[in-house]
Amino acid sequence: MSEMNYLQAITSAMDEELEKDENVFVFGEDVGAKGGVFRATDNLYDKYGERRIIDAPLAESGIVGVAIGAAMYGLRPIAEIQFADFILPAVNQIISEAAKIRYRSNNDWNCPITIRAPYGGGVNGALYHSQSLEAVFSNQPGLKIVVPSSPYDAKGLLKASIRDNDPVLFFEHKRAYRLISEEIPKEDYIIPIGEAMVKHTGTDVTVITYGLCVYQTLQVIEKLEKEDISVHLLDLITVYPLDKEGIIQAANKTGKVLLITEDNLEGSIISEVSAIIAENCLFELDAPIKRLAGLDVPSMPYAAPLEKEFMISEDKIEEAVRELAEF
Amino acid sequence: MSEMNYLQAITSAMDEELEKDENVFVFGEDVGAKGGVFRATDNLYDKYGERRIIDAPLAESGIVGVAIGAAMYGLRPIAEIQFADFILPAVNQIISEAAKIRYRSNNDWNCPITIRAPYGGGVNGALYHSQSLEAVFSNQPGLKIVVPSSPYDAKGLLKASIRDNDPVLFFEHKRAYRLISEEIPKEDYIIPIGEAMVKHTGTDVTVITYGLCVYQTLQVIEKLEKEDISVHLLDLITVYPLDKEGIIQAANKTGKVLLITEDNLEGSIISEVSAIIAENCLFELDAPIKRLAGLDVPSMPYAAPLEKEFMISEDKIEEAVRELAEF
Amino acid sequence: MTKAYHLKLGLSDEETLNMYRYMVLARRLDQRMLLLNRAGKAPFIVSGQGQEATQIGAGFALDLTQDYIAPYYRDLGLVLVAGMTAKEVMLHLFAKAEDPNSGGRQMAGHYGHKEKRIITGSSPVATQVPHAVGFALAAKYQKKDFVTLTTLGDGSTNQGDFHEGLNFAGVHQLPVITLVQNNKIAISVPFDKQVASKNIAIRASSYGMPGIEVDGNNPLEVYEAMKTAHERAKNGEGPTLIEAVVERLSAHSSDDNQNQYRTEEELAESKGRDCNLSFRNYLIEHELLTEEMETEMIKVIDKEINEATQYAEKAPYPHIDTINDYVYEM
Amino acid sequence: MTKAYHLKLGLSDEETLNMYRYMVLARRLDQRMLLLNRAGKAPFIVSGQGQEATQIGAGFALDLTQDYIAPYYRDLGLVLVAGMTAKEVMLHLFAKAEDPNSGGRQMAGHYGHKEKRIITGSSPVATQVPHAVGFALAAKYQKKDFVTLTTLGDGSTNQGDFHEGLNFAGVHQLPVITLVQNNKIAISVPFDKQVASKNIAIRASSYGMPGIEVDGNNPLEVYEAMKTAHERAKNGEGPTLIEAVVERLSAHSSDDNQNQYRTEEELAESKGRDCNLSFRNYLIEHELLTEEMETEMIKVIDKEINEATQYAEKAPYPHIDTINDYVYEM
Ligand SMILES: Cc1ncc(C[n+]2csc(CCOP(=O)(O)OP(=O)(O)O)c2C)c(N)n1
Ligand SMILES: Cc1ncc(C[n+]2csc(CCOP(=O)(O)OP(=O)(O)O)c2C)c(N)n1
Ligand SMILES: [Mg+2]
Ligand SMILES: [Mg+2]
Repeated sequence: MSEMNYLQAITSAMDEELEKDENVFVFGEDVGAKGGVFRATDNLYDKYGERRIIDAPLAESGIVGVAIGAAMYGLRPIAEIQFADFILPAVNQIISEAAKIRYRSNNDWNCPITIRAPYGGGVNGALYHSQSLEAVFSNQPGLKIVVPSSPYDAKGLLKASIRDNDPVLFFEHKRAYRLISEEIPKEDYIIPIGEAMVKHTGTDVTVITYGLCVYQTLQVIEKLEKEDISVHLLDLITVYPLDKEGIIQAANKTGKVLLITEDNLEGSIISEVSAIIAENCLFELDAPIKRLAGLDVPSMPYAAPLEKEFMISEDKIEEAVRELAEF
Repeated sequence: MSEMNYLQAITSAMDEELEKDENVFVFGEDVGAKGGVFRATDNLYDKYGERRIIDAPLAESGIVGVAIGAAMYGLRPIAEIQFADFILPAVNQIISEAAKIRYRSNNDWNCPITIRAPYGGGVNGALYHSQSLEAVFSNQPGLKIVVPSSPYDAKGLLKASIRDNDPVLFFEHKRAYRLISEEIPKEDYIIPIGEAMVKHTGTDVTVITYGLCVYQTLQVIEKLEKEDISVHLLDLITVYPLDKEGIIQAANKTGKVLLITEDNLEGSIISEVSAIIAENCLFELDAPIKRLAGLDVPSMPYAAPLEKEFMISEDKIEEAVRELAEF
Repeated sequence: MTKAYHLKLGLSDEETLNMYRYMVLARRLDQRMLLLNRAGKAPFIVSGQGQEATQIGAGFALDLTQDYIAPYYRDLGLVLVAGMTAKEVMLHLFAKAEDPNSGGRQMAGHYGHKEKRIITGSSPVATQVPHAVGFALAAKYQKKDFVTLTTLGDGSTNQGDFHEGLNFAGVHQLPVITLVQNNKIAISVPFDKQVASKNIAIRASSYGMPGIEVDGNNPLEVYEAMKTAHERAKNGEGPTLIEAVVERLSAHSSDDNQNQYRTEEELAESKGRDCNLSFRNYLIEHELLTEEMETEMIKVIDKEINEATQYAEKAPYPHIDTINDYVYEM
Repeated sequence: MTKAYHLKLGLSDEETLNMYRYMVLARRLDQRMLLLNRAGKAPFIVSGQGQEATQIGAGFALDLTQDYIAPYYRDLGLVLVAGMTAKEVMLHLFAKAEDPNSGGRQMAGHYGHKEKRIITGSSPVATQVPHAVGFALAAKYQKKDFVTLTTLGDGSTNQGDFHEGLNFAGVHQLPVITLVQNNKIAISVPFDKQVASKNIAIRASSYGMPGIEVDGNNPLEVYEAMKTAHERAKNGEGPTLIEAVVERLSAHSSDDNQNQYRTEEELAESKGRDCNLSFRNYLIEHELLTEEMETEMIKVIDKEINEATQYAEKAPYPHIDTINDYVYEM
């Protein structure tokens, strides 16, 4: 075991997969000598050289498109998008191509690409370095979207993504990079894509969320436990396609459901979660399904007080849980 | 009054706005001499000339980006995307730019662009000429997304969109173009963006949907009325941002809700509709919120039996309404 | 008498005749598909008539034992050379279960066949350009010497993906050939309203690679340029952009009517440059082809097309129970 | 003695000195912002040091009574010429309510000011290129003779939007000038790993417009190329692409450390080409500037910067109640 933060866990997942499989390579802007703007590829260039750690020209559609080609051939590209906000020029390659290659060729071709993208706010990133973009892709069968909430999960999920034979979008929360640390086993392990995970068992209120919000909720749970408010916490992990069974079970567990996302509310991942619950758990519910989310403004502004106003916080979570508990 | 189909209603809305406002122009692939691949701009080139009906090079991000520039200056571009499927290369311009221009400039600039795009299936269009793409954009504050279901609405909504001072995505169902006709008044009228509309009042089951599915549901309603199954039908019209009040009222009206979209189920517009209802109407509901949607496959295949299997049909709607009515 | 062009290029008489056979096969197959469309038996076809010389000349320059192609929708001629059969094309046209391109899932003209190294394609134009570059990157990565060919239309070179893909190929000097089939129109929009540069070949200078313009009505000229590009690619000398100027003899697709936007003169002129006719003349002139040989050739081809049509028409559609298959690995 | 370069260009001594004043203002404002960042008072700054000559030379060639600019994040010098004040820049840096660029909503370097015809910009690079082309289309549409200038970095010319925007400008011969500030690096990726063409100017040939490479360290050379392009645009002769080769004297941004990827020699060489120093020498040589004049100039500038800083630091943030404003028209 060794202590790693979320960022180090990601670097080490790539390092080990690069070591293990000659077909794995890293491809993105500034991933080489600089080691990535967040240093996620730190030292990999020195270790694996420019053949396998490739600095890409500034062209996201090209990065994803070239990686798709290499993946169809049989390589296993890890494409890095510098900020999730800049994945948008690559949407056509992701949705029209990566997502549809297996289906359109009736299983003749496939596309084992992993696209990593740092997302999320609370980092003074303003409108274009703070967004949660997962909802843009969460209506596209053929894609898998993974958002880890802890270093342990991040490492196991990134390895699973790289080994997956289908395209995976892997969103990493920027604030989590250095905020969250934990012990990580030395042995190789993966965490399966597609399965939500109960991160805390409880009886009063069910919280379903993903990404940084899982960490934030865990802090709140600790506090509320002292007051005998018992929270059941489901980490979605894979936000598309969702783990329906896991969601239904978690909702039924307490009958009071709080859904949380840092994304804008309308049309977010938690809307689908709510719809699944409303379709399947109606008679188990003791309270309306509550949603806590970012504001419906284009993204969080730069000015510190406004960013704070937008972001999910432990205070906001605590208040929402209390309200539900008292319902 | 004169009888018009959905396509003609759209042409005539553009014609009248071009006539009325010198700043309105049409910009897209093959919109000129050819009059558009669906003939939506039929005769406009002859009438207004190449200054105002501009054939664009084959480059969607360029089309939208150039139109955004012209709109910021003060013109009112109607950009045509040949098939909604081909809007994807323009996602960055739409989401990063059009949607955020007013907000990021604190109201200094704005972007009055209308983007028309034919969507939907049942036209032998296979994976890339059949998609419903509205969900890709339905998490982006700053955008408005309109999907008309009838010629009358199409005309009034397109005029409202062109006059709107914010960006509007206007999705037109390809199968509706020549399928649906009705009487249209000669006088100028608009239909407000942002308001859902009750298209039929009823007491047993509430159907909430949009686009071609509204037409299909109306056929079913006629049939079921003879059997005394009374359906309340809400046409969302603006699928982003949604008319929350209208949805809550319609759901409460009967307590049994069927949501329909031709799009893939997971992460679709009706997921958000369901979440709104689950948040606000829980104690008025007599049955779980039911969803009827396209399959969660990348898009409808070409082979006729498979396309049919994917598409929403009157039979499928009828069955779902009956199930709910009997619940 | 000077040596005939094809001999100078190292093409035997037999190979040259075989080129023509493919051009006739592509033309007649295309014509049959149009007929089937007009008869209401196939909802859609996109024709390659007028572009056979380019496609087949290009295909002949490839090493079909290892090269990859990322074609576009008009590339019937190219995929035939790559090994697709008339039967497979017809199964694709009719969207039947046995269609090797897509199992009946994609519209006609959306090729893909892994065994024959035809990379699966989609409808949005130019997305295949970065894919082909990705294959070329894989070749360099694995130190293999296969070459990847991608094709697209003139209008499609305006897409960002063309620019981004070719720039990457240029920076890394990858073994990829980009063949633009410039038929001087994109649906209804003529070249001068579509492309700001004087031709397509000059765009190569933006990407640090040679750009060659050739007469795409002459399969030998295309073959020659392709051979040079192929050599360069194999020798690690990097990518090439080839522009073949061709004719679009038919409407954009079966949904289009080109009288809406092209004059009769223009259409007649275009017809006058039919590559199949000029290459036929070349073969007759060089005594590679006689009328009798051609009659026999057509007979064999038509038999193949007839059998393919009959087989594919009768073949079953994919079963509706398969609709959910292969969204992900199963 | 031959006529001095600036006089040949029709620039008076006073105008030329004013250019320098702007260069000094931009440099010192930039330096102050970096200091404020290092002092923990501003979370982010993106520096334009080394690119002042280009930005200010370009700005001087515009008709500021009517032309539009779509700048990029390093364009402090350009927006100053366009009329933004040091105070406004500082209000933007500190994200205060009064910031005319965004009301405190956008990160530093994201300019926009309608009154001064500065088009609002975002972070994703190159999106402003089609916007500028759209403004130029509007000029032609309304038969007005304003010119639109857009700028971007060398790496950003690899984006699809650069290609698509410039192609449209070329097809319609629109009055738009695209000025690429080539500092030979994009964050850490050097030109040769980034851009496949030998320079940026040559990319103009893809778009049917002239492409001019100039020494971006000399504001007069930039001014000259811009003036020619501006004339062309106004006369309906269409767009121009200008490549100004410049230096990036500082790290990419306050979040970057360029020692990770640039050698000391490289950095020293770059510093040796500091445009402010060379232009200062020019002015001294031509007796437009003395040490005393410069001391006085700096005093005035620093006073302006100090006042701007003090004002902006004290100014209020936007109120949290405004966070929902202006998503749509209110
Ligand atoms: C991204 C995208 N936009 C629009 C279309 C619709 N479309 C299909 S083919 C075509 C014209 C293509 O012209 P060109 O590239 O010259 O090829 P050609 O058809 O002439 O061979 C268009 C606009 C598309 N397929 N993809
Ligand atoms: C679409 C997009 N991708 C990535 C980024 C992150 N990024 C910001 S600036 C930059 C480098 C730009 O280089 P260049 O165009 O040469 O301009 P310079 O910064 O050197 O002036 C990158 C990669 C971005 N802003 N937008
Ligand atoms: Mg063409
Ligand atoms: Mg640069």
